Amino acid sequence: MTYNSPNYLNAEKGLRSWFLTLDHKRIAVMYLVLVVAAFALGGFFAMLIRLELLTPGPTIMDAMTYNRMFTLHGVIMIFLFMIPAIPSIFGNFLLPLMLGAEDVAFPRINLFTVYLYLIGAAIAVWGMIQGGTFYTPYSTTTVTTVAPVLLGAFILGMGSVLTGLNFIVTIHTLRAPGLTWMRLPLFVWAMYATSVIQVLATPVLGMTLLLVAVEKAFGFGIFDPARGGDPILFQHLFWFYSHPAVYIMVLPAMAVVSEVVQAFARKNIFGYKAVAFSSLGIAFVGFFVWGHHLFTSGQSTFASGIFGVLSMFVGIFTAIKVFNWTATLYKGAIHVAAPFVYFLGFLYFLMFGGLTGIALSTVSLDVHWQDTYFVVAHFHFIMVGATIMAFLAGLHYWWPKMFGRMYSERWALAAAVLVILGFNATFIPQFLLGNMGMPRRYYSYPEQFWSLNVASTAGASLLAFGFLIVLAYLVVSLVNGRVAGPNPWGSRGYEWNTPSPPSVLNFPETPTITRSAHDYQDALEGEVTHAH
Amino acid sequence: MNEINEFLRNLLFLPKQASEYARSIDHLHFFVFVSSMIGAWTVVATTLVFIVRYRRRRALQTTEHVDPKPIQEAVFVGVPLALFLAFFAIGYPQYVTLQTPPKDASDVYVMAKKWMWKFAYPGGPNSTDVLRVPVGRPIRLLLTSRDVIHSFFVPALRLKQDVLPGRYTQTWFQASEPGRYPIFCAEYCGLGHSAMLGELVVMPAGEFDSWMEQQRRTNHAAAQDEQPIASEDVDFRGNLLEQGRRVAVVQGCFKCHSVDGSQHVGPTWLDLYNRKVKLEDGRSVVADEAYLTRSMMEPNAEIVAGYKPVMPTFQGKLSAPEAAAIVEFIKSLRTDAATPEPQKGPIYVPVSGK
Amino acid sequence: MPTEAAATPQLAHHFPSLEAQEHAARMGMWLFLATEILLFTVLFTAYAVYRFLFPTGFEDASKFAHVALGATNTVVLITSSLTVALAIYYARQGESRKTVALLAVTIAFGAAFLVLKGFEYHDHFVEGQLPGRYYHFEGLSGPGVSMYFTLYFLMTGLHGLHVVVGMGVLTWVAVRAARGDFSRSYSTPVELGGLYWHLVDLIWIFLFPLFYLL
Amino acid sequence: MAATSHAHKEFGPAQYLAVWVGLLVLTALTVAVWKMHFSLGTRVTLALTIATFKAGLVALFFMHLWEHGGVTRLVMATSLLFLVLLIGLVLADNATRFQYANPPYSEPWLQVPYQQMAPPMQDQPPPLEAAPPQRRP
Repeated sequence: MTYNSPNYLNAEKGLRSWFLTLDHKRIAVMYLVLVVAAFALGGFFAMLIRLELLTPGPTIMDAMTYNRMFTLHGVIMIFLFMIPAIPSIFGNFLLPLMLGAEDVAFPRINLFTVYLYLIGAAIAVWGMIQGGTFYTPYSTTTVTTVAPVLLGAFILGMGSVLTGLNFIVTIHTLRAPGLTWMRLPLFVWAMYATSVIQVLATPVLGMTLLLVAVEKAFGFGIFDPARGGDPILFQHLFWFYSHPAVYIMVLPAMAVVSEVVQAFARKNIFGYKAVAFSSLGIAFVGFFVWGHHLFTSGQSTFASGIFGVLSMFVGIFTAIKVFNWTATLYKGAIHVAAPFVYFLGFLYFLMFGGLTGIALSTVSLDVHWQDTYFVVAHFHFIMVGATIMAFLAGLHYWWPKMFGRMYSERWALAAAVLVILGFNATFIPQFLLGNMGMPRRYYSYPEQFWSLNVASTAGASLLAFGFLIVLAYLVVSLVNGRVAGPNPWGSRGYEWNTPSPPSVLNFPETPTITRSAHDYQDALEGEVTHAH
Repeated sequence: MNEINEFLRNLLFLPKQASEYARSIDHLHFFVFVSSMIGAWTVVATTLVFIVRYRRRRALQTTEHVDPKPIQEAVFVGVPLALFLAFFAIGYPQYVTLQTPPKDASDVYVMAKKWMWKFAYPGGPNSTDVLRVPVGRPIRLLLTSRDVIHSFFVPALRLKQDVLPGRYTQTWFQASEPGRYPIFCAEYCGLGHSAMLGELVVMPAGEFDSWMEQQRRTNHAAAQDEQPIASEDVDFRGNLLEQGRRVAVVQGCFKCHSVDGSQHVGPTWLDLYNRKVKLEDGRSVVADEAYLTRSMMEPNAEIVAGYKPVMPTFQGKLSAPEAAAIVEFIKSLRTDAATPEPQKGPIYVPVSGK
Repeated sequence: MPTEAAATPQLAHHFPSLEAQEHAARMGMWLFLATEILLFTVLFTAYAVYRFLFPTGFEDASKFAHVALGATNTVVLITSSLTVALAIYYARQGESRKTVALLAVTIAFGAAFLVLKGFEYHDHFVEGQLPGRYYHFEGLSGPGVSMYFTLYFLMTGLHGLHVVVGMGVLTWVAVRAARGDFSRSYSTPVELGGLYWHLVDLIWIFLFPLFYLL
Repeated sequence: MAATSHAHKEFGPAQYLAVWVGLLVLTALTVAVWKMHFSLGTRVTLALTIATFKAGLVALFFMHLWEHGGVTRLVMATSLLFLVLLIGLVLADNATRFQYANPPYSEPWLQVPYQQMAPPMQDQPPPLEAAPPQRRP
């Protein structure tokens, strides 16, 4: 196939052509820059936290600064990195390419979300310079300013809702002829499930945050125990969003690796329907389990039982995926490149993180672990371990798609190993700290926790170093990387049917889909690859 | 069995088990840990075998189309689900146990505030940051907070309960190993969160009894464990009954209520506690703490048969501790002199065997 | 198809047909309405919890609600829903003048609703029937009473805000209709604006019994 | 409507007017029920049932769910499901909680007034601004 139109990167010049673009690919690139910057910022705060915890007493900052640091780290990483990262970058870039469409359904709304992200980020970060925890009544009685953080989170949530809404409509209405639901790439299925959660859960958080703000500003007493309010109600509402939000962060990761594993094993997924529908299953059942965060809060024994047993079912959907990804390797043709190494990292971390999650929702065990470093380690296994590994897998896999250049494979493999080792060194000690009973958000700690904290900080340095290497060789590759060609991996995902980088309008004419994605059964005429 | 227990406990860095409950929690923990690890490492090993066995041999290699059999997917779902539900089936009854204090447990009130723990024994002493309990007896904790949410956490007991402002939560334990164990606050509560440390001291029962006895006898400053706090109202703490009598005098309760069984404007207080009282509207209630306090706050809601609704409300005139003190005083007014001061201290039912 | 696309300036380049575009827009609007429903869900949950915890407090407090005004407002909103539904109908028939007139009536009903609500708010302010710490009504005290007014003001306030936004949206739609932007083949904005207005009505249908009649 | 590009059956002014009359009747009915002083449970049930019917009329006819169906119905049903879910599970918690973990003075679990639980120590929980549990005469 030949394309006459220029690629999206140099079709137009000048900053204006970027800031006002309606092209989903350019919006994705803008998000890439913003989200990576947010990640660097959040990572910087993480390192400061780890440094502070190097010794039992005060190390480099006072308690107030430490409070700000962990709030900054948490809010930046979740709202500015985890939630937007994969949907806003890869989702934006790839959905239309995978669906055979020219753009997402609402390009203007898409651009609008970028600005919501910027505004929300600015307000939230500014507010968090004096931030605190969200939990009432702490958040409504603390002297520090919480309102800007709440407002910032509200705006970011709005962006998240609009992105999800846009994706759902796109998937429903802009599929190319022949692209039936059962031929959709698994990436699209998982994005669809993610979007459903974003649309249905985020408003609950938005309203809850507004109520806290109203409470703080006017003292209406809706969560205020002194006026008959119920602080546990706040926790219910908070977790009604925040538990599904975990799936907003991890489903896109599953989306990415479902593509990566098929491309690098050159094999169709084992159990397409199981993987596709388990995404929807996670999205649905994920809404029924929020109460497992409240086992020690004063929630009733009865409610804890309901939430406890339902939590066991949500783990099943992840288990199905893990087994099916593993089985996909069977009789494949596996090429161990950097994205595949990250896929393995993802698979293992998701499995161990997920199993510790099941352990945590085992009601009586949670009583010991709730609000300890075990929980911290668990969700970092899911978020850093699974989501960031998948993000890196996707970034390496689609880097040539987005920019037309190859990075240095040797550096990439070295960095991948470093990141995975550093990750383990950081968070395995935190599981043990949790077992010992070290609570979260501790500024200082008794001496029995010292050695494991030192190990964790050492691991974090390794991890940070690994990320810096990744950033360095990727940036370098933009300048002098080898030109990748349209399909360097020999992948049969739909998105590789376009040139790399794609042209402005994606396809010269609406394509007609005649085969499933990642069908490697027969040799195709004219198929070439540069890899391996 | 004990060796395995100790080995796994040390492997997982778990603290000493200070109660039978903690032991049973750990056993579930070990089961979850071992079964999860077997499952996870099986998957890891499988992937590694596949990677070596099915490595790519040439570029653009084609592969066979493999679809799952229904039985395979059923196994993928069934095996983990059975295991997870087993976790729940073991774990939930343990949680129910933790949430349901036994009837014979003795109460200790726990009050959290930024950033300290206060413990109070009914009719007995108070202490700050140090909770003393006897070994082998069930202790129920009733927890409340003065400011924000805290969380009472004793790793050695595998026990944690959030402490809410303006209301009460409960939990209980029965320590089996004498010793000193740290208490942490597990819910972020401000700058001093990580300094909000306490200590649980589990004492042999006899030692505890004599300690309690000594605390009761020695009044005032000595009642305060460790550092006494100047602002403490030692008078009130010293003798609840005396406080109750004094409040009753000041508030003029005796203008209408007698303490010797004689008739007056209102019912006598003698033997009132726990008596079945017939009400004006035909119902009858037991005059427990609830009823007594209600009668002070909403006197006309439940009028005793044969009396007129003339009592004013004491809502706002009596503080919560004053009302509680009056109730304690009423409870002490009993003709069966066997236990003239029933609420002098916690009543412990010794547990046999320990 | 391409010829039809060229003939309709409203069709964006990435949609195959105007019909597909309308379908997408309608679905987007419905998803947005879903987020609105979940936004209010939080408040309905808070209402359910506190009503459950303080049944007598809520019952007593609701006796001070102005049922007559509330019922009138219900009729006003229901009628405005009718007019907006008719506006959509005539927009599809290409009868722009009727559309504009009906939208104007709808907006007027919205304004009437706000005025009546304003009277209610005024009375509650004068009496001191206010949320949380501002509550100083002499005639009624007890647990949960101020919580009733907290929720009353939060929920009707947020609903009132939606009425204002809805009036803005309908004004914009009416202006476009008057300009002649809509025709038999293209009247999506009228329909979407109407959907939003109906949702506002839908929420009020529940607020009315919850605060006035229980 | 043959004139439009819509293939489906559409409603006209007559049907809309009928729906409007139905809504007015139901409004009158709900006010009438309120005046009849049933027990609280009956009133709640009736009022919510009537409101649900009214909402159904608006959603089905004014909002065109009757004609469009498909995805839009699914969206509506899903959001309503989550509404019920959130309210239901939170209420289930409040209803079965350790009674003193609910707000003080809350009913009908008010068996022992809140003060009674006050521990015999000087530091009391913050005083409640929620006024005394007095009923108006």
